[in-house]
Amino acid sequence: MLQYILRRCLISIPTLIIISIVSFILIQLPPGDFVDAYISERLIVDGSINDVDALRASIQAELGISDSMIVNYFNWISGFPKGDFGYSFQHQKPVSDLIWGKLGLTFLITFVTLVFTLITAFITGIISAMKPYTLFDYIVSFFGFLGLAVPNFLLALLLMYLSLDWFGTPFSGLFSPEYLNAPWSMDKLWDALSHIWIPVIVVGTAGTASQIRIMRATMMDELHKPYVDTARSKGLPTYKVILKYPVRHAVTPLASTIGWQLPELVSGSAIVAIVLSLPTTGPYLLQALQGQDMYLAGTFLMMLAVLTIIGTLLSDIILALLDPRIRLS
Amino acid sequence: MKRKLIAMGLLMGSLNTWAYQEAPSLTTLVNKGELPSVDKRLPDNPMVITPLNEVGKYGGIWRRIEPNYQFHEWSNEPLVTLDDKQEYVPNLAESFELSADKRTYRFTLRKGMKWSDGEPFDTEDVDFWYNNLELNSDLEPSVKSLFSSGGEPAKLKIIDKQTFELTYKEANPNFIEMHLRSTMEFRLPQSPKHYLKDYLPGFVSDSELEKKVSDAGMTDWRQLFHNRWNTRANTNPDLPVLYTWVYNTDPQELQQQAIRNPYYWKVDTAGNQLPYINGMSWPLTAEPQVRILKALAGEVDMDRISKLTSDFTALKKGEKQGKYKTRMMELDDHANMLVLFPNQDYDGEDKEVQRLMRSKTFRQALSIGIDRDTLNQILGIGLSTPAQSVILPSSPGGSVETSSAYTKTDLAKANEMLDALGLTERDNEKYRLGKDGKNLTFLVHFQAGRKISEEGAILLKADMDKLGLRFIMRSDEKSYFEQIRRGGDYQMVLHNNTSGLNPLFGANNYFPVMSANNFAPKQSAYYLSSGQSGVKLTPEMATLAKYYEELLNEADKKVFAKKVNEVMKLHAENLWAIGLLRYTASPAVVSNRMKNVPKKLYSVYKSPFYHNKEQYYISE
Amino acid sequence: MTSTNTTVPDFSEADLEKQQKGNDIFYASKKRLMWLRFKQHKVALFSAIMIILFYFVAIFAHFFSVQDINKFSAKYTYVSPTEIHFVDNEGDFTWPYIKNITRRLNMETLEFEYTTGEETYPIKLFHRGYSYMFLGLFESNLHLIGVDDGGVLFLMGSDKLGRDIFSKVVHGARISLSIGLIGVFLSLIFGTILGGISGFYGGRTDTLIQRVIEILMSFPSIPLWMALAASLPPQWSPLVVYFMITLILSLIGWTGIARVVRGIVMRLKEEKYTEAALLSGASNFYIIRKHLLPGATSFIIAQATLSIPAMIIAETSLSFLGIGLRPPVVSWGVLLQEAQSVTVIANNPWVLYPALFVIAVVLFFNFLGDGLRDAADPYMNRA
Amino acid sequence: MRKKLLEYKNVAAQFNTIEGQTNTLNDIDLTIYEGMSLGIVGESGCGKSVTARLPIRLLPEPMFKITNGDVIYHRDDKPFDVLSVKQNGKEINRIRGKEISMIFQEPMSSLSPIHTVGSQMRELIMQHSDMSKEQAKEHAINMLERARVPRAREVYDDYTFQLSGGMRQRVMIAMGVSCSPRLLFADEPTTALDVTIQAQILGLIKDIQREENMALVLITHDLAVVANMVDEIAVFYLGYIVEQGTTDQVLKTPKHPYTKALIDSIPTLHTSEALKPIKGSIPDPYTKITGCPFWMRCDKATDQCRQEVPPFFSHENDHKVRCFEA
Amino acid sequence: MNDNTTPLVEVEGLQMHFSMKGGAFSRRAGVIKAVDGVDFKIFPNETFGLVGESGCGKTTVGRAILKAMQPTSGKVIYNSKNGGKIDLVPMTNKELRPFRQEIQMIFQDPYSSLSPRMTVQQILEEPLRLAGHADKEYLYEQAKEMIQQVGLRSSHLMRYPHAFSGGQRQRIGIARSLITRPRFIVADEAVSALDVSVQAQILEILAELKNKFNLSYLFISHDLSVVKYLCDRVGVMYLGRIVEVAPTDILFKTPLHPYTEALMHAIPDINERQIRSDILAGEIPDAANPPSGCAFHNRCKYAKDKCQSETPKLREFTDTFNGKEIFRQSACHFVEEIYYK
Repeated sequence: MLQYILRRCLISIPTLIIISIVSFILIQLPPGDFVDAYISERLIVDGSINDVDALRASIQAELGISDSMIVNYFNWISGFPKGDFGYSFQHQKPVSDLIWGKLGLTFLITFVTLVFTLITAFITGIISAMKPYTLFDYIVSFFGFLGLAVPNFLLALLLMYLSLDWFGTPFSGLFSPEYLNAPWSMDKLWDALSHIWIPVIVVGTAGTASQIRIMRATMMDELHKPYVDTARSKGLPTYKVILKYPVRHAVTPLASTIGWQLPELVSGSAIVAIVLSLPTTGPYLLQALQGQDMYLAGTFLMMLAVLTIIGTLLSDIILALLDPRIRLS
Repeated sequence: MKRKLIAMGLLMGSLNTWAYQEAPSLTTLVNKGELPSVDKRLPDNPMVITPLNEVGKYGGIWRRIEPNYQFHEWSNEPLVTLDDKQEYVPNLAESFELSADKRTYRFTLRKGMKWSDGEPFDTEDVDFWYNNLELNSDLEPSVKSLFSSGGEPAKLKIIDKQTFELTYKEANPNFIEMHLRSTMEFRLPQSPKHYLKDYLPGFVSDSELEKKVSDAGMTDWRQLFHNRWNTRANTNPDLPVLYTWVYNTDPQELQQQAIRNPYYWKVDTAGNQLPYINGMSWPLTAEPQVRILKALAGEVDMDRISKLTSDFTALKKGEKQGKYKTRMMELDDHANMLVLFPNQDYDGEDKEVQRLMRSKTFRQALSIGIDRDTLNQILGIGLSTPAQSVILPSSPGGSVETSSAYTKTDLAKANEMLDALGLTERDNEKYRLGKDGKNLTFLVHFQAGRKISEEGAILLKADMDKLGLRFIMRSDEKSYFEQIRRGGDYQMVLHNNTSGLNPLFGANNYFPVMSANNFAPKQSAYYLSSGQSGVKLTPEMATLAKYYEELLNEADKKVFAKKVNEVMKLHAENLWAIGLLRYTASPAVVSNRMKNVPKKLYSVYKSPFYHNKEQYYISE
Repeated sequence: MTSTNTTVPDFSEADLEKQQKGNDIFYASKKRLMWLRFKQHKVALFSAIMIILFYFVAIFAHFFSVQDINKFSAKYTYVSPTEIHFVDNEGDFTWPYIKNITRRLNMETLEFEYTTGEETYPIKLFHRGYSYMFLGLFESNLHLIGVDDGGVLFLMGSDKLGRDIFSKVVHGARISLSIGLIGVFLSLIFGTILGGISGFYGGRTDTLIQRVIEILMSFPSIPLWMALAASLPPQWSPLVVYFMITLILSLIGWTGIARVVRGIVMRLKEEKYTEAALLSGASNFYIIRKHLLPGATSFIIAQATLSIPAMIIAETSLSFLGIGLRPPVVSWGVLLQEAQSVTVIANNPWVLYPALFVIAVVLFFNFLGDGLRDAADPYMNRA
Repeated sequence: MRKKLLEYKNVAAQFNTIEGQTNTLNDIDLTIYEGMSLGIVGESGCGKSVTARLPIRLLPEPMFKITNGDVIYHRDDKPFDVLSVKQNGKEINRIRGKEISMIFQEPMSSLSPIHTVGSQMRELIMQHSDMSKEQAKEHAINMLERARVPRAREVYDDYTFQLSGGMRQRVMIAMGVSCSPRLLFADEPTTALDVTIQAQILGLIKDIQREENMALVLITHDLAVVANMVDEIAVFYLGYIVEQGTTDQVLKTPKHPYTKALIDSIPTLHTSEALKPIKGSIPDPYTKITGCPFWMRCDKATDQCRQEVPPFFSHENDHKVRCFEA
Repeated sequence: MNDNTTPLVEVEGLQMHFSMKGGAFSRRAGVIKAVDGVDFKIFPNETFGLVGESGCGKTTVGRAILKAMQPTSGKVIYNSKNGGKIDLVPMTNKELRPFRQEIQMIFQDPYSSLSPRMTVQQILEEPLRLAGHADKEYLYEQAKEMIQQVGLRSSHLMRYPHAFSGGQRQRIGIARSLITRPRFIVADEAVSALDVSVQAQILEILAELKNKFNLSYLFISHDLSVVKYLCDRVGVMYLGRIVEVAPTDILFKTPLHPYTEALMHAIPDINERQIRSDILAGEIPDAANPPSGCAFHNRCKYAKDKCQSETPKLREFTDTFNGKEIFRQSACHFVEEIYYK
């Protein structure tokens, strides 16, 4: 098992390198760079600057970047083993000082959403499959599809407006004012969890629908598997039969969705975070991309990809734990 | 009765026998011995502010919503400021004098003034700021226009601890107003020598500095220095300043805040050390929609909420629930929110486009072909004014005639003028063909995401369709839009005019002398680089440039106004820039608990700030 | 009773066939079977009809729109949906008509308020309104409905520039629906080719392609889109940007299709009839053309149908973030971007109508795809 | 007098699916006595598996519908109508596994691959007894050993996919008899196995039946298998029992044309007669057939055969045949 | 050109090894010798049966001869119609194409072997089209004739496979394999998936067509009784090797290998009432890890020490049967001791 995990990690390394290259090229694609944008702004404020080249050279020297994308890339990537992800031009800080908090919150939202969608899908999927083509089943699938159909950002916007209408305060942010700048503690975590439901609902809707469908479909399949008949023929009560066999089997495909669900959730939380002003990676990434803050944007992209790779890894490990065939064969 | 006494006391203030009062929170600190007494903190001659309505009460936090990066802008303390009547009022400097040749400014600082950490502020700081920072080519490769004239930087002369002189090569009567309006450029109030010298080569050893840089996870000493100096954003809560409130949060915190400067150097007429309000807080980021929602929920005490006039209605409707009043905040300096700039320097393939754009008749025809009333109704909900791209009529040299020239829609006349230019033939889509018989297309760039431009572009295109002119409206990402403007090869841009009060502030709007000029970018480059690059000035542009030089050195206000008027007349007749609409005000909210707030609110940007924000107070 | 001759007659068959008569399922082709099965899925059938209707309206957008979307009117900014009257002043039912409206600015709230006048305008079918080029072929001014000059018909209200939102929705459908189609078409091409190669050849090729898919899938799509969209050369015209956005969407979208195709190809390759053809001397190309592709088509179509709504949502999301399409291009995403303001939701909620269309289309596509997927393999229960 | 254990009384049942209705069982009249061994023989779709699943209600109701008849289980001499109770209710569960147990065709899919052998055996034992977990384990291992599973203690903790097909079927058998049922249904227990393993498994089933003195119903399509295994044989065709009698009666003196044809069409190792295939094929299950189910393939069919279903005549020594001719 | 004494197909030293990759969690790797040196000959108009339990490699042999798999080593010499003797093993797919119509296959699964998307006519015409025939009339005539040959009617040509029962589908499969008039057919478990009554029908058809079209079959089956009915000669395989080859009649009368003997005893018979479960103990060993020496020694009741250490060779024996002299082969060390006592 340990060997398997190690090997999976090793396989991820070339993937990560390619991801880092792709991320870097992507953020470098737009014409111009941060220096250009900065100079433009300086020129608007003070139109009398005539030696633009000198200004550019000076800023480049300060930021430690060169015209060559390759040089910049190697400067950036060589710092990774040391935990140095380069320098954020916009924030005038090392990238490593900036990202962890946001990634942590992104992870929190993603994780809670994942748990939420899995639990919802698990329960409703079982009931739907046990009572297919009933009112409950239809309602579940209708709301599931609806969740799939309503764009996340719209839902976020509406919920934000409605929360003002209903509770007199708009939903935004993840914390109550008293915890905003407080250091992390159990109370703050609890506070965050009590605020997290809107983003979780918004991000979770789309994923839940497809997961319910997966759970329901596999449950329906599994319900007709011969081993369920075997279990029934033993005289076990229905709930024992269902929980021990079809449910246990249907959990595996559900767990395997974690792998591809994660990137979706991270995406979803990005766009929702932008609408809801959540202090997660989404808005910062957008800002960094638009401001061509290349090391920051690149590191964010990279870290999100790493997050999803870790997710896939975890999902594989969970699968192996759930299914002895993977574990032992 | 009591107020009278206070007023009498004020007269004796200069005698230094006054006993000042301070905020209760500071008294606690004083009693604990952590802070010197208020008398020792204030300068010998603190600036006395007359509260707008009444003497206020200490306490409270001013909840704001403006984005973080503007902290420096709305906190800045100029040397001298202007009051409502545009008269000079001392500020950092107790007094100033301009020499007869208009070249030398002599400022006298207040004696005994201190930075927010208690260290004294005097000409040593000024010297450091000017010679070691502003003129440091490592930090600023070219000298800011604020500090240069005739191509040379002004010279700083320190007279004594409180007095210094700034001498320009040529007459430069506008420094005061310029430094008022270029708040981002005037950084003396955040340049304490005793703090910043630790991060500057020459003051510390290279090895020591190198260690500091690498400890901070950076690679270049300038990264660290700019970080310490809060150059591009609030990155350093430790930087001593001369501001009313001192930024004191970690820059990554979600809720940002600033607390009172215990050494703030202003008092009210009752001898209370200002400010009344304990501090400010604002979110690190706030999406436009969140700003409105927060305002509606009464979670903003006072701030501009939106740039869109149309958001007024929603805010107005929520006044009762949110316990605030909706006000219009004026952007007094902004002349025109929409200006169409035909590029006089366009030298691309389409010579017909070039010919037409250089034709005064064509530009006039365009101008009277635009339905500004409709624009006003839609973009400014009828509150704006159709106007050419000239300074406000109320400003020195401004006039209604210049402002309203060629703004009345006359389609028949416009068509007549276009026909006269030879644009008589039309294609099968009813668009005019060029005189050469070829398709005629004008490409107009505008900045993506700028709502006014996006909506204006649609409306403008419809107007041009009516004239039979094929306009292609191209929305460009901000940075690329700037690049296009700098390149100078575009046909037209749709943008704004940022100078409504004085043509010298934002001279690019009127004179081909600076970068970011939209109607003659290449000639501007030529002027700016003294002929090194760009295109030689045409006679009419040369005339404008000459006016610019004269105005720079003109100290006589009347002559100044007369010359400005002549320039504006040239613009109104030639329409190098075709103005569409004046700026309208932005909706802002003022909480019912905010007191001493003036009736008329100005935007922070390039204007004399919130009026005496230190005398606002909060009363539940 | 021993049958020694080579033909063993199924002589019970004549009798059996009598009973099977009319049961044309025995002669039904695969496609027909799919159709028979699909027909049973009523919701999917309804969705299919609605989707066809949507595309039909989108193609003839000008005919179905009430007003020229390039025509704006200062007199009619943010007009709420026009009230259509069916009862005249005497209280009798009559041909639907509308009343004229006039505007007034409330100086207190700076809000435009509209009051209904007394003039009436009947709603006309096949009305002669603004003129347009019919599919770029000839000029026409025929519209499905309209009212005479003087009256204004805003079925879904008007926007800030006084344009008819209904007409904008109709025009926006062109872009939004075609982005889905073109994007999925491109995804199909990439996905089918790469998935097909991956499944057919297996081995290292398969590993390589799977690796690429894995990498693409481990990027969260929205950040990736943000990066890609931000990297579009800004000098490109809106039309090119539109195609590039589509291309970007499909660059990420193909992975799902590739996986499906790969799975099917691998399965079909193992089918004995494929092997039979191979053992009869069929070339790889023949196998792919005759057995693999036809076998995979129905699954691919079902998968593609399920991918279209994702593309439509993606377009709206990107446009919403301001990194996709931009005004003056009219797409549903752009329309929603105009509706993203709280002020608008509070004061002019009808601007949100385009959202209903997005939701409806996505719902219909999902139901359709579901139905197609179920119908794709009528043999599933038999095997 | 033999004691009745399970009685099918004129049972008729259908499947209602989207494609149509199938008459799965028609007029099934069958009695199983204590300790007897019965072979149910028939080709695919003849209803033999449904018959086995019926007494413990292991059918997908309501898609599966009993239209006529009763199934009576005789417990403590009290007849119990299994059709009268809830499908997965307590009453049925008391019988399932404890009194009537089943061995299924595919040992691969009939055992859950992700649960250990022990886990699947223990739950059955603990369901029907008061044994503790430890006791149940010991009992299960004991049963495995009786099913001649080598290394039973290790196999107890194995997953089923780690076992060979024969071993899995041994586990199934051990599980099936672990509560000492009175009746064991073995539904094609050896179809998926190799001949040599088949012989072992059949031998095992027979041995265990004898040792436990339980009734055995062996369901198979292979006449040769039942020939060696059971006392009585019932031949199914299209949901009907067409012939029933002792093994000798059915195999040596078959009376129904179908039985005869079936015997003739089986290639055997020890005789060298030519094959005589039955003509035609089994009709589609959705086909409605009037008259004798076999008339279409029968050489001797008369008009009567085409119109009437022959009754289930009882001949000498309880040899029952459903044919007008017999 | 061909007479009945020149072999049509000669398999010499055929080997098929699979390298085994370790699974996700195990690093176990090795070589499975699925077929480990198999030799036999098939003569014109002969049915050669290949029997054995699952995993013995019989299907792999069939697929290797058809070149559906590339053998690891060995020769498959085919005496072609026009080209004389050729070795199929080194030939590429393209080179094989001309011979494809001479060698055909009948599959086990009547469901998966017919494309659900083609009508019966299209299915039957496909091999002809691939062989280069394009004339529609001709194709139709051929399809019509062949469908009648297998006992179906020409009206069936218009139907899709899903309209047929398993037996009918198998007939279509047979028709497809015969339409190019092959000389050699590999039938892999061609009747195992069918019901007993249908199985007999198909066996009949196979037997009849063999004579009619002068075919040779390689008939692969696990069912000795079916093999006995159809085949002229039988080869018995165990763990990748042939352990015994003999003409059918004599094989079933007097087997010369303990495994054949055990197999025969294990098959239940209507006429026999004794289950012989004691005949063969234990299970088939893992092919990846076969026993040393004679692979059968651990289940063989006659096994001696030599069997553990030495791998027996396939040896020729001469026997008399019905007065004729017959050649047969067995791979047992102790044939003489056990069977010729």
